[in-house]
Amino acid sequence: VISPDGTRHPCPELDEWVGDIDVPALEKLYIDMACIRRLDAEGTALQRQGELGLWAPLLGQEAAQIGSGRALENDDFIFPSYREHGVAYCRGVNPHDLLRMWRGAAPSGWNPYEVNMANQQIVIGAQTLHAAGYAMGLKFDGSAAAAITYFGDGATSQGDVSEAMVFAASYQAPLVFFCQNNHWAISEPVARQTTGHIADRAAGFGLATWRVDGNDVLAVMAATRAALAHVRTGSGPAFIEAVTYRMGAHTTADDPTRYRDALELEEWAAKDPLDRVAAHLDSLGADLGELKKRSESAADELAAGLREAITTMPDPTVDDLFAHVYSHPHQGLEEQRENYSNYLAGFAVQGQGTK
Amino acid sequence: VISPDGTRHPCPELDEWVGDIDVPALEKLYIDMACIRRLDAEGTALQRQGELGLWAPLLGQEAAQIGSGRALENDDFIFPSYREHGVAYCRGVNPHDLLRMWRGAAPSGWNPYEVNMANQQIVIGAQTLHAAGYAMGLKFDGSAAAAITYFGDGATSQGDVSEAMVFAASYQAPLVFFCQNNHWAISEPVARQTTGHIADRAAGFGLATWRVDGNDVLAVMAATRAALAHVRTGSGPAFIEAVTYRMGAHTTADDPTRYRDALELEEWAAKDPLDRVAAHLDSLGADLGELKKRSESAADELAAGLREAITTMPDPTVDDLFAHVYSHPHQGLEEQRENYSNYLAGFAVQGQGTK
Amino acid sequence: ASAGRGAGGSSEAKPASPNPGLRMVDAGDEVPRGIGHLRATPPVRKYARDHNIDLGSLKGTGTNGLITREDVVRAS
Amino acid sequence: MKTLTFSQALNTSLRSAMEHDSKVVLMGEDIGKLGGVFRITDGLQKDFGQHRVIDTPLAESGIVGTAIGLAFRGYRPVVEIQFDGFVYPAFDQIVSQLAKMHFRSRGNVKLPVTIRIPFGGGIGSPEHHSESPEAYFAHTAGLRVVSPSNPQDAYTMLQQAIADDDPVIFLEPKRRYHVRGEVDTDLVPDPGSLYNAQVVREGADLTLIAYGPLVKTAMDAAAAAQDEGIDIEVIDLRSIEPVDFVTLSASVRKTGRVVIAHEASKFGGIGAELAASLTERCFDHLDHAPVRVTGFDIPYPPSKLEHHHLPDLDRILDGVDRAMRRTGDLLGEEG
Amino acid sequence: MKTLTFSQALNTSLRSAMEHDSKVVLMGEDIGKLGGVFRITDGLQKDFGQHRVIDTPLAESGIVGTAIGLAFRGYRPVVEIQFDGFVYPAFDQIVSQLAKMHFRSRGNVKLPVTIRIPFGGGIGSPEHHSESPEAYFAHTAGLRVVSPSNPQDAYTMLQQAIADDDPVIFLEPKRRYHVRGEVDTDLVPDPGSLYNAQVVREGADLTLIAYGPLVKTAMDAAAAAQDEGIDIEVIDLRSIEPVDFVTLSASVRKTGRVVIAHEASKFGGIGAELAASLTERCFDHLDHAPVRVTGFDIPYPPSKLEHHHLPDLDRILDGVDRAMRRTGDLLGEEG
Ligand SMILES: Cc1ncc(C[n+]2csc(CCOP(=O)(O)OP(=O)(O)O)c2C)c(N)n1
Ligand SMILES: Cc1ncc(C[n+]2csc(CCOP(=O)(O)OP(=O)(O)O)c2C)c(N)n1
Ligand SMILES: [Mg+2]
Ligand SMILES: [Mg+2]
Ligand SMILES: [Mg+2]
Repeated sequence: VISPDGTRHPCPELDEWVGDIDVPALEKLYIDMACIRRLDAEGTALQRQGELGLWAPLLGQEAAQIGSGRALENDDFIFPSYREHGVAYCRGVNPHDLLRMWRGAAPSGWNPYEVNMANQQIVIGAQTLHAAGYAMGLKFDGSAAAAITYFGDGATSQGDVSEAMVFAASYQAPLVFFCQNNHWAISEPVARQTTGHIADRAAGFGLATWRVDGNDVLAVMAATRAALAHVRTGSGPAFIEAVTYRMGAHTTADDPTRYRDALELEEWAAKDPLDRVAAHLDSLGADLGELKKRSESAADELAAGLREAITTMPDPTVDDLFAHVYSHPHQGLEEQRENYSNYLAGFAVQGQGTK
Repeated sequence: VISPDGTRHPCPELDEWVGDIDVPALEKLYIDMACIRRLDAEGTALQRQGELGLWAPLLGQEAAQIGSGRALENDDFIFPSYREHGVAYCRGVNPHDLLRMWRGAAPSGWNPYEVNMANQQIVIGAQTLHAAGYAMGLKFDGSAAAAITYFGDGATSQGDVSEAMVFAASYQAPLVFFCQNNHWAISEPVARQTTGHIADRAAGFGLATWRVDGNDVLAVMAATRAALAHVRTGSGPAFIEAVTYRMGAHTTADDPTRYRDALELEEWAAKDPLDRVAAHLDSLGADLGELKKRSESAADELAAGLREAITTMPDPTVDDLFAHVYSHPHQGLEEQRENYSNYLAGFAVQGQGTK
Repeated sequence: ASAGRGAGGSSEAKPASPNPGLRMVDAGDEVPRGIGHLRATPPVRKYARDHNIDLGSLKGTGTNGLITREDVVRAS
Repeated sequence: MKTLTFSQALNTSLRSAMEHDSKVVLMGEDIGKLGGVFRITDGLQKDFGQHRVIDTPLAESGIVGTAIGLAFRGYRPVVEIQFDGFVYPAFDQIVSQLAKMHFRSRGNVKLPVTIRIPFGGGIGSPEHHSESPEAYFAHTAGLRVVSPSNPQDAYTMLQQAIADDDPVIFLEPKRRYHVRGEVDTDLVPDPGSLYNAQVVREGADLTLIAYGPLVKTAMDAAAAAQDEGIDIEVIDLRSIEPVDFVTLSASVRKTGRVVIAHEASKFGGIGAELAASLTERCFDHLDHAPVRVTGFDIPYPPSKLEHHHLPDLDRILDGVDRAMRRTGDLLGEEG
Repeated sequence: MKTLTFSQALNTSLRSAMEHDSKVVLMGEDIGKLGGVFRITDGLQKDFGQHRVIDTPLAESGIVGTAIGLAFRGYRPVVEIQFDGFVYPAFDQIVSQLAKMHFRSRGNVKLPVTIRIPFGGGIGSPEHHSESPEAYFAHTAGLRVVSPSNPQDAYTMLQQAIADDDPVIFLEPKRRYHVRGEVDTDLVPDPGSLYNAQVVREGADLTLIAYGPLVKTAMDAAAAAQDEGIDIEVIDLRSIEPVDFVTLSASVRKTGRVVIAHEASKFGGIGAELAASLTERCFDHLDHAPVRVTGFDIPYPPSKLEHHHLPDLDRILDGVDRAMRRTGDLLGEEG
């Protein structure tokens, strides 16, 4: 829809879904993308400073995450992987909750039911089945809501993802599979996982499929809206392959120079999701200078919130160790908790402080 | 290629692969099918008589098993599920080895390396990955052989089967996936597993696919030969969906009247794989009476062999309990073996025989 | 009457019960009674066994009535 | 009070749970028209419809994974795994997802999923149809694991498991499906009692612990031992995780001797945990090391050999003799 | 003799195995160009090519399943599972296929597959990156399970595991990857020695058993206890299945006291088997019940809490004190 150089091309299939996106709306999408780019930069910086244990950068995938995240209704339910900070941001997840898990302060961030988004999923592909089951529930309930699940190109090899397509198709469940094909699964190129297009695989399972430029926020939004509309009619699940690129490392623990070409990176830098929107807005006569100012101040505010969250985030306590393993008391675990607190108390008594 | 009524229809894609099948060759295929139908009937009978613990009937799937089994070269390696008695028969597996597992006398039948066919696999879909790995090995070895794996329509839902397609495609391994779509997975119709054709799913994984009348022995043979030729060129794996029908129960423990329509059965009875070959041979002027005599005597011989095998099959001994858990001694297990034999000896000593 | 020793397996589903076995212990053997309620460590119990001392006849002097080796030695 | 078979008790229990809570849904392979290969769900799809009794595609990871998703949505899924040996494809979803979600979400997400597994041997089946996987699940924090041994418990414990907000692995001793017993379907048990062990026979000389398929065998062994003057207390463990050590320890302190029986392999089986924990808790009272009578450390053998593998009355009595010091200890006890 | 880190020792060991046997192939995610996320396979793809060092699709069941197929074809695959928590999708292939194939095929099919798993915690990682799954595998008949604790064993035991005709689960204590030690790469060990435990410190008062990541901690604890006058014998288990009970029992009969340490959860962990078996074997010699010092029965906690969960020197010494009866026993010992 929008080329890397900012020109807009007619695309009948997608255009109708973003007819409402006028200049102010597009500017909002730009600001969103700028914000999550900043969020991402902060995440990496905080990790470098030792404030976070790990961070999974989304740099380059802003259009895929904002385009889809902003296409969702509030009561649609999201089952993400670990890289969807941008989608969480769309959900209004607060800075505390965004960072908690990455800091190692808790096993997860937000309360899924407050934002209609499940916690991060690290086990590749596992969440797609949860999404399929949730969507089956939506169908049984006669709900108008949909479910969407995010995963990567690498994930498509996992049996669970295939099984999720089987289940969703079998029950014609209102679920959108959203694959961010960012070309890499850590060090493995997407060609290791598939010889053809990922979207074609989904078609073989009977899903309605879209393959879109994942760096084009409008194309992604259009495809997501189309797919959501499709699944809401009860005509079965849909699949979106958003072709994008992971510009950063896999995580802050990764060194991509070991396995990928600088040239490839350059090539994709030229397809930047923000630049093209700016160029397009420019061509429409929008005030770019003002837009950048607005987006910077929004990003600054977000960044300040993140920093503040980190400095005020309490460390977890021993109580957190034993809490929530079960939803009601468990005899063996109660014993262990008591034994361990007696043990710790032994140190305190001897004036050595707590462990 | 051959319709249910025995007329032969031109099918350019398949015909070229069975140009060599003249009347005597077709007669041989008929005899093969008659033999495994008898083998199957004997299996069911032996189970009813308490000689076997269980039997999985292949009735109705004779063409799928003979057509594919007879298309293989000796050094092609087979990874079957549990219903491929007909394929094992093609491999020359002897009666003892065919029945041993079903009798509960041993965990498996034959020596896989003597017949180039792995043992029966009960865990649905698991063998397809072994086949993919074996085929990767063939490729690494530069071997001219291929691998083939058999599984059912139900199995296509298992993650392992999808992963096997991913691996086979990723390494362009010489593997043929042979799916006998017999319309049922115990009580579940194939529609529970997929909304479209099974073969289409495989195409989505980048496999060359064939969807053939699985009750037409020539069509199956042609497709299998074509698929084998395809994979031998190194151009990646292939998938055959042989559309057939399970005329009998899932196993002798199953009661299909609980879940399926007599009408459906009748419909498929009219598409019998043997009848159509007989009708076709008839139309070619073959001596049907003589053929039926020959096939009956071959089947009688096979049946006699099976009965003889059952009556002469020794029961396993306590030694078999502990043998082959590991390939070399294991301290803990040796202890258990010795303790147990001492325990058993305690009974014997007092003159009442062994346990 | 209960199923005797070796009267067959416990699995009803089993097609054929194993051949009946026999007692490996003479039914006439005297059965040691449960003495778990007494507290003593295994080596002390062994010592008492080896010296034919009935732990039940002793009063433990250890913590919570634990019968110590000294208690047994005193009794022997 | 009705007389029901074990499987009828389960069927009645499912029906009652479904009547009382419209969020209870059943999922599994062949559980609909067929009523499951063991007929435990017989007639339920007819009465509750396809959205309450859900025939699933043939993929166990998919079944458990979608059950988790349904629970996310507020459902209370009861999953049937067709046979014990087919639960392993779902292992990741059970161990990394089902077991950990409550902890992961800091208590926000409850997954009241019950996984019913017909388990254990003794029915003459081929490979993968006679597994005893309880130790895998019991070692996994976040799961609760129970196994009824009689029709009444089958009925009651299944109700309790379904009502429990935590995931419960519900192990059904398939070779006991046909046994009949009195079942009081009006019994309203204390919810916590699901995790209680039960002294099913009092005795003074030795504590014999079993669960699921072997409780009956244990009772038979106790009766046989009585003829020889050995007074055995039999405990039906009922809950494998958590274990009711209050009941167990009280018995072992009284008797000073313990024999533990299960079908699963010995090495790393539940018997190891029971033996180790009871030794920790009752050390000074023990007159002999806890004795384990179990399946061997082998893959489940072909059916013509399974009677050797499964602890039976004789092997349990042999263990009793060792615990009573009436016969020598096993080889290896000097090694 | 070279000084190598634990990970270099593994790398060198793989290289040497590949040089000696052209059928040895490596498989796993990111093991090629990247050399694996822990760089254990660093440089090997460059030197041996893509058919010997195989980057696989992202699917663990697929990896193990195809490794089985390659072994069927005569290969000797060494699989890397990227992190402990990602082995569960392969559980079915490991437990129902890899472990049972030799038995199933009546000895006809050997599957000399080695599954390398960086395991355990202490590296500040998020969920699923610090699991200790050894009990699952050790309970599974047909598998052998080992874990080296130092660079020399890393080198030697990996060679032996690869040479073994049985499937071996090879657990690498990832938090020890960076430690350095002397490695004799010319050492030609007796193949059977892979399954021997090793007394790494002699002592008279108490036997302390550890493996993999905790052997170092155990040694530190022994040194600290020495200062308090307690003379501890430390045993590096090395092989978790089979267990070298000859070595263990001899020590326990000598000392009469045993403490077992592991990171995995307590309930149903390897400590239970060791405690139960040693009680069976050494009952009359025990002055105290075997004491287990382990991770709690919780999912692996977030990294800011992992120091609580992981047995450290203090917690091991606390266990020692209990075994020596210098402090009271734990709660639950009356319950
Ligand atoms: C089951 C499982 N196996 C392995 C891993 C380790 N791992 C983490 S991310 C990753 C690559 C994922 O690639 P992709 O699906 O393309 O997502 P991306 O990271 O590119 O967003 C791997 C192998 C994991 N988390 N889970
Ligand atoms: C992993 C696994 N789950 C369940 C089963 C139980 N089971 C045995 S056969 C079968 C149906 C298989 O159907 P299909 O793949 O179509 O093969 P068919 O029996 O029709 O030849 C099922 C569910 C199994 N053997 N393995
Ligand atoms: Mg799977
Ligand atoms: Mg990716
Ligand atoms: Mg079928």
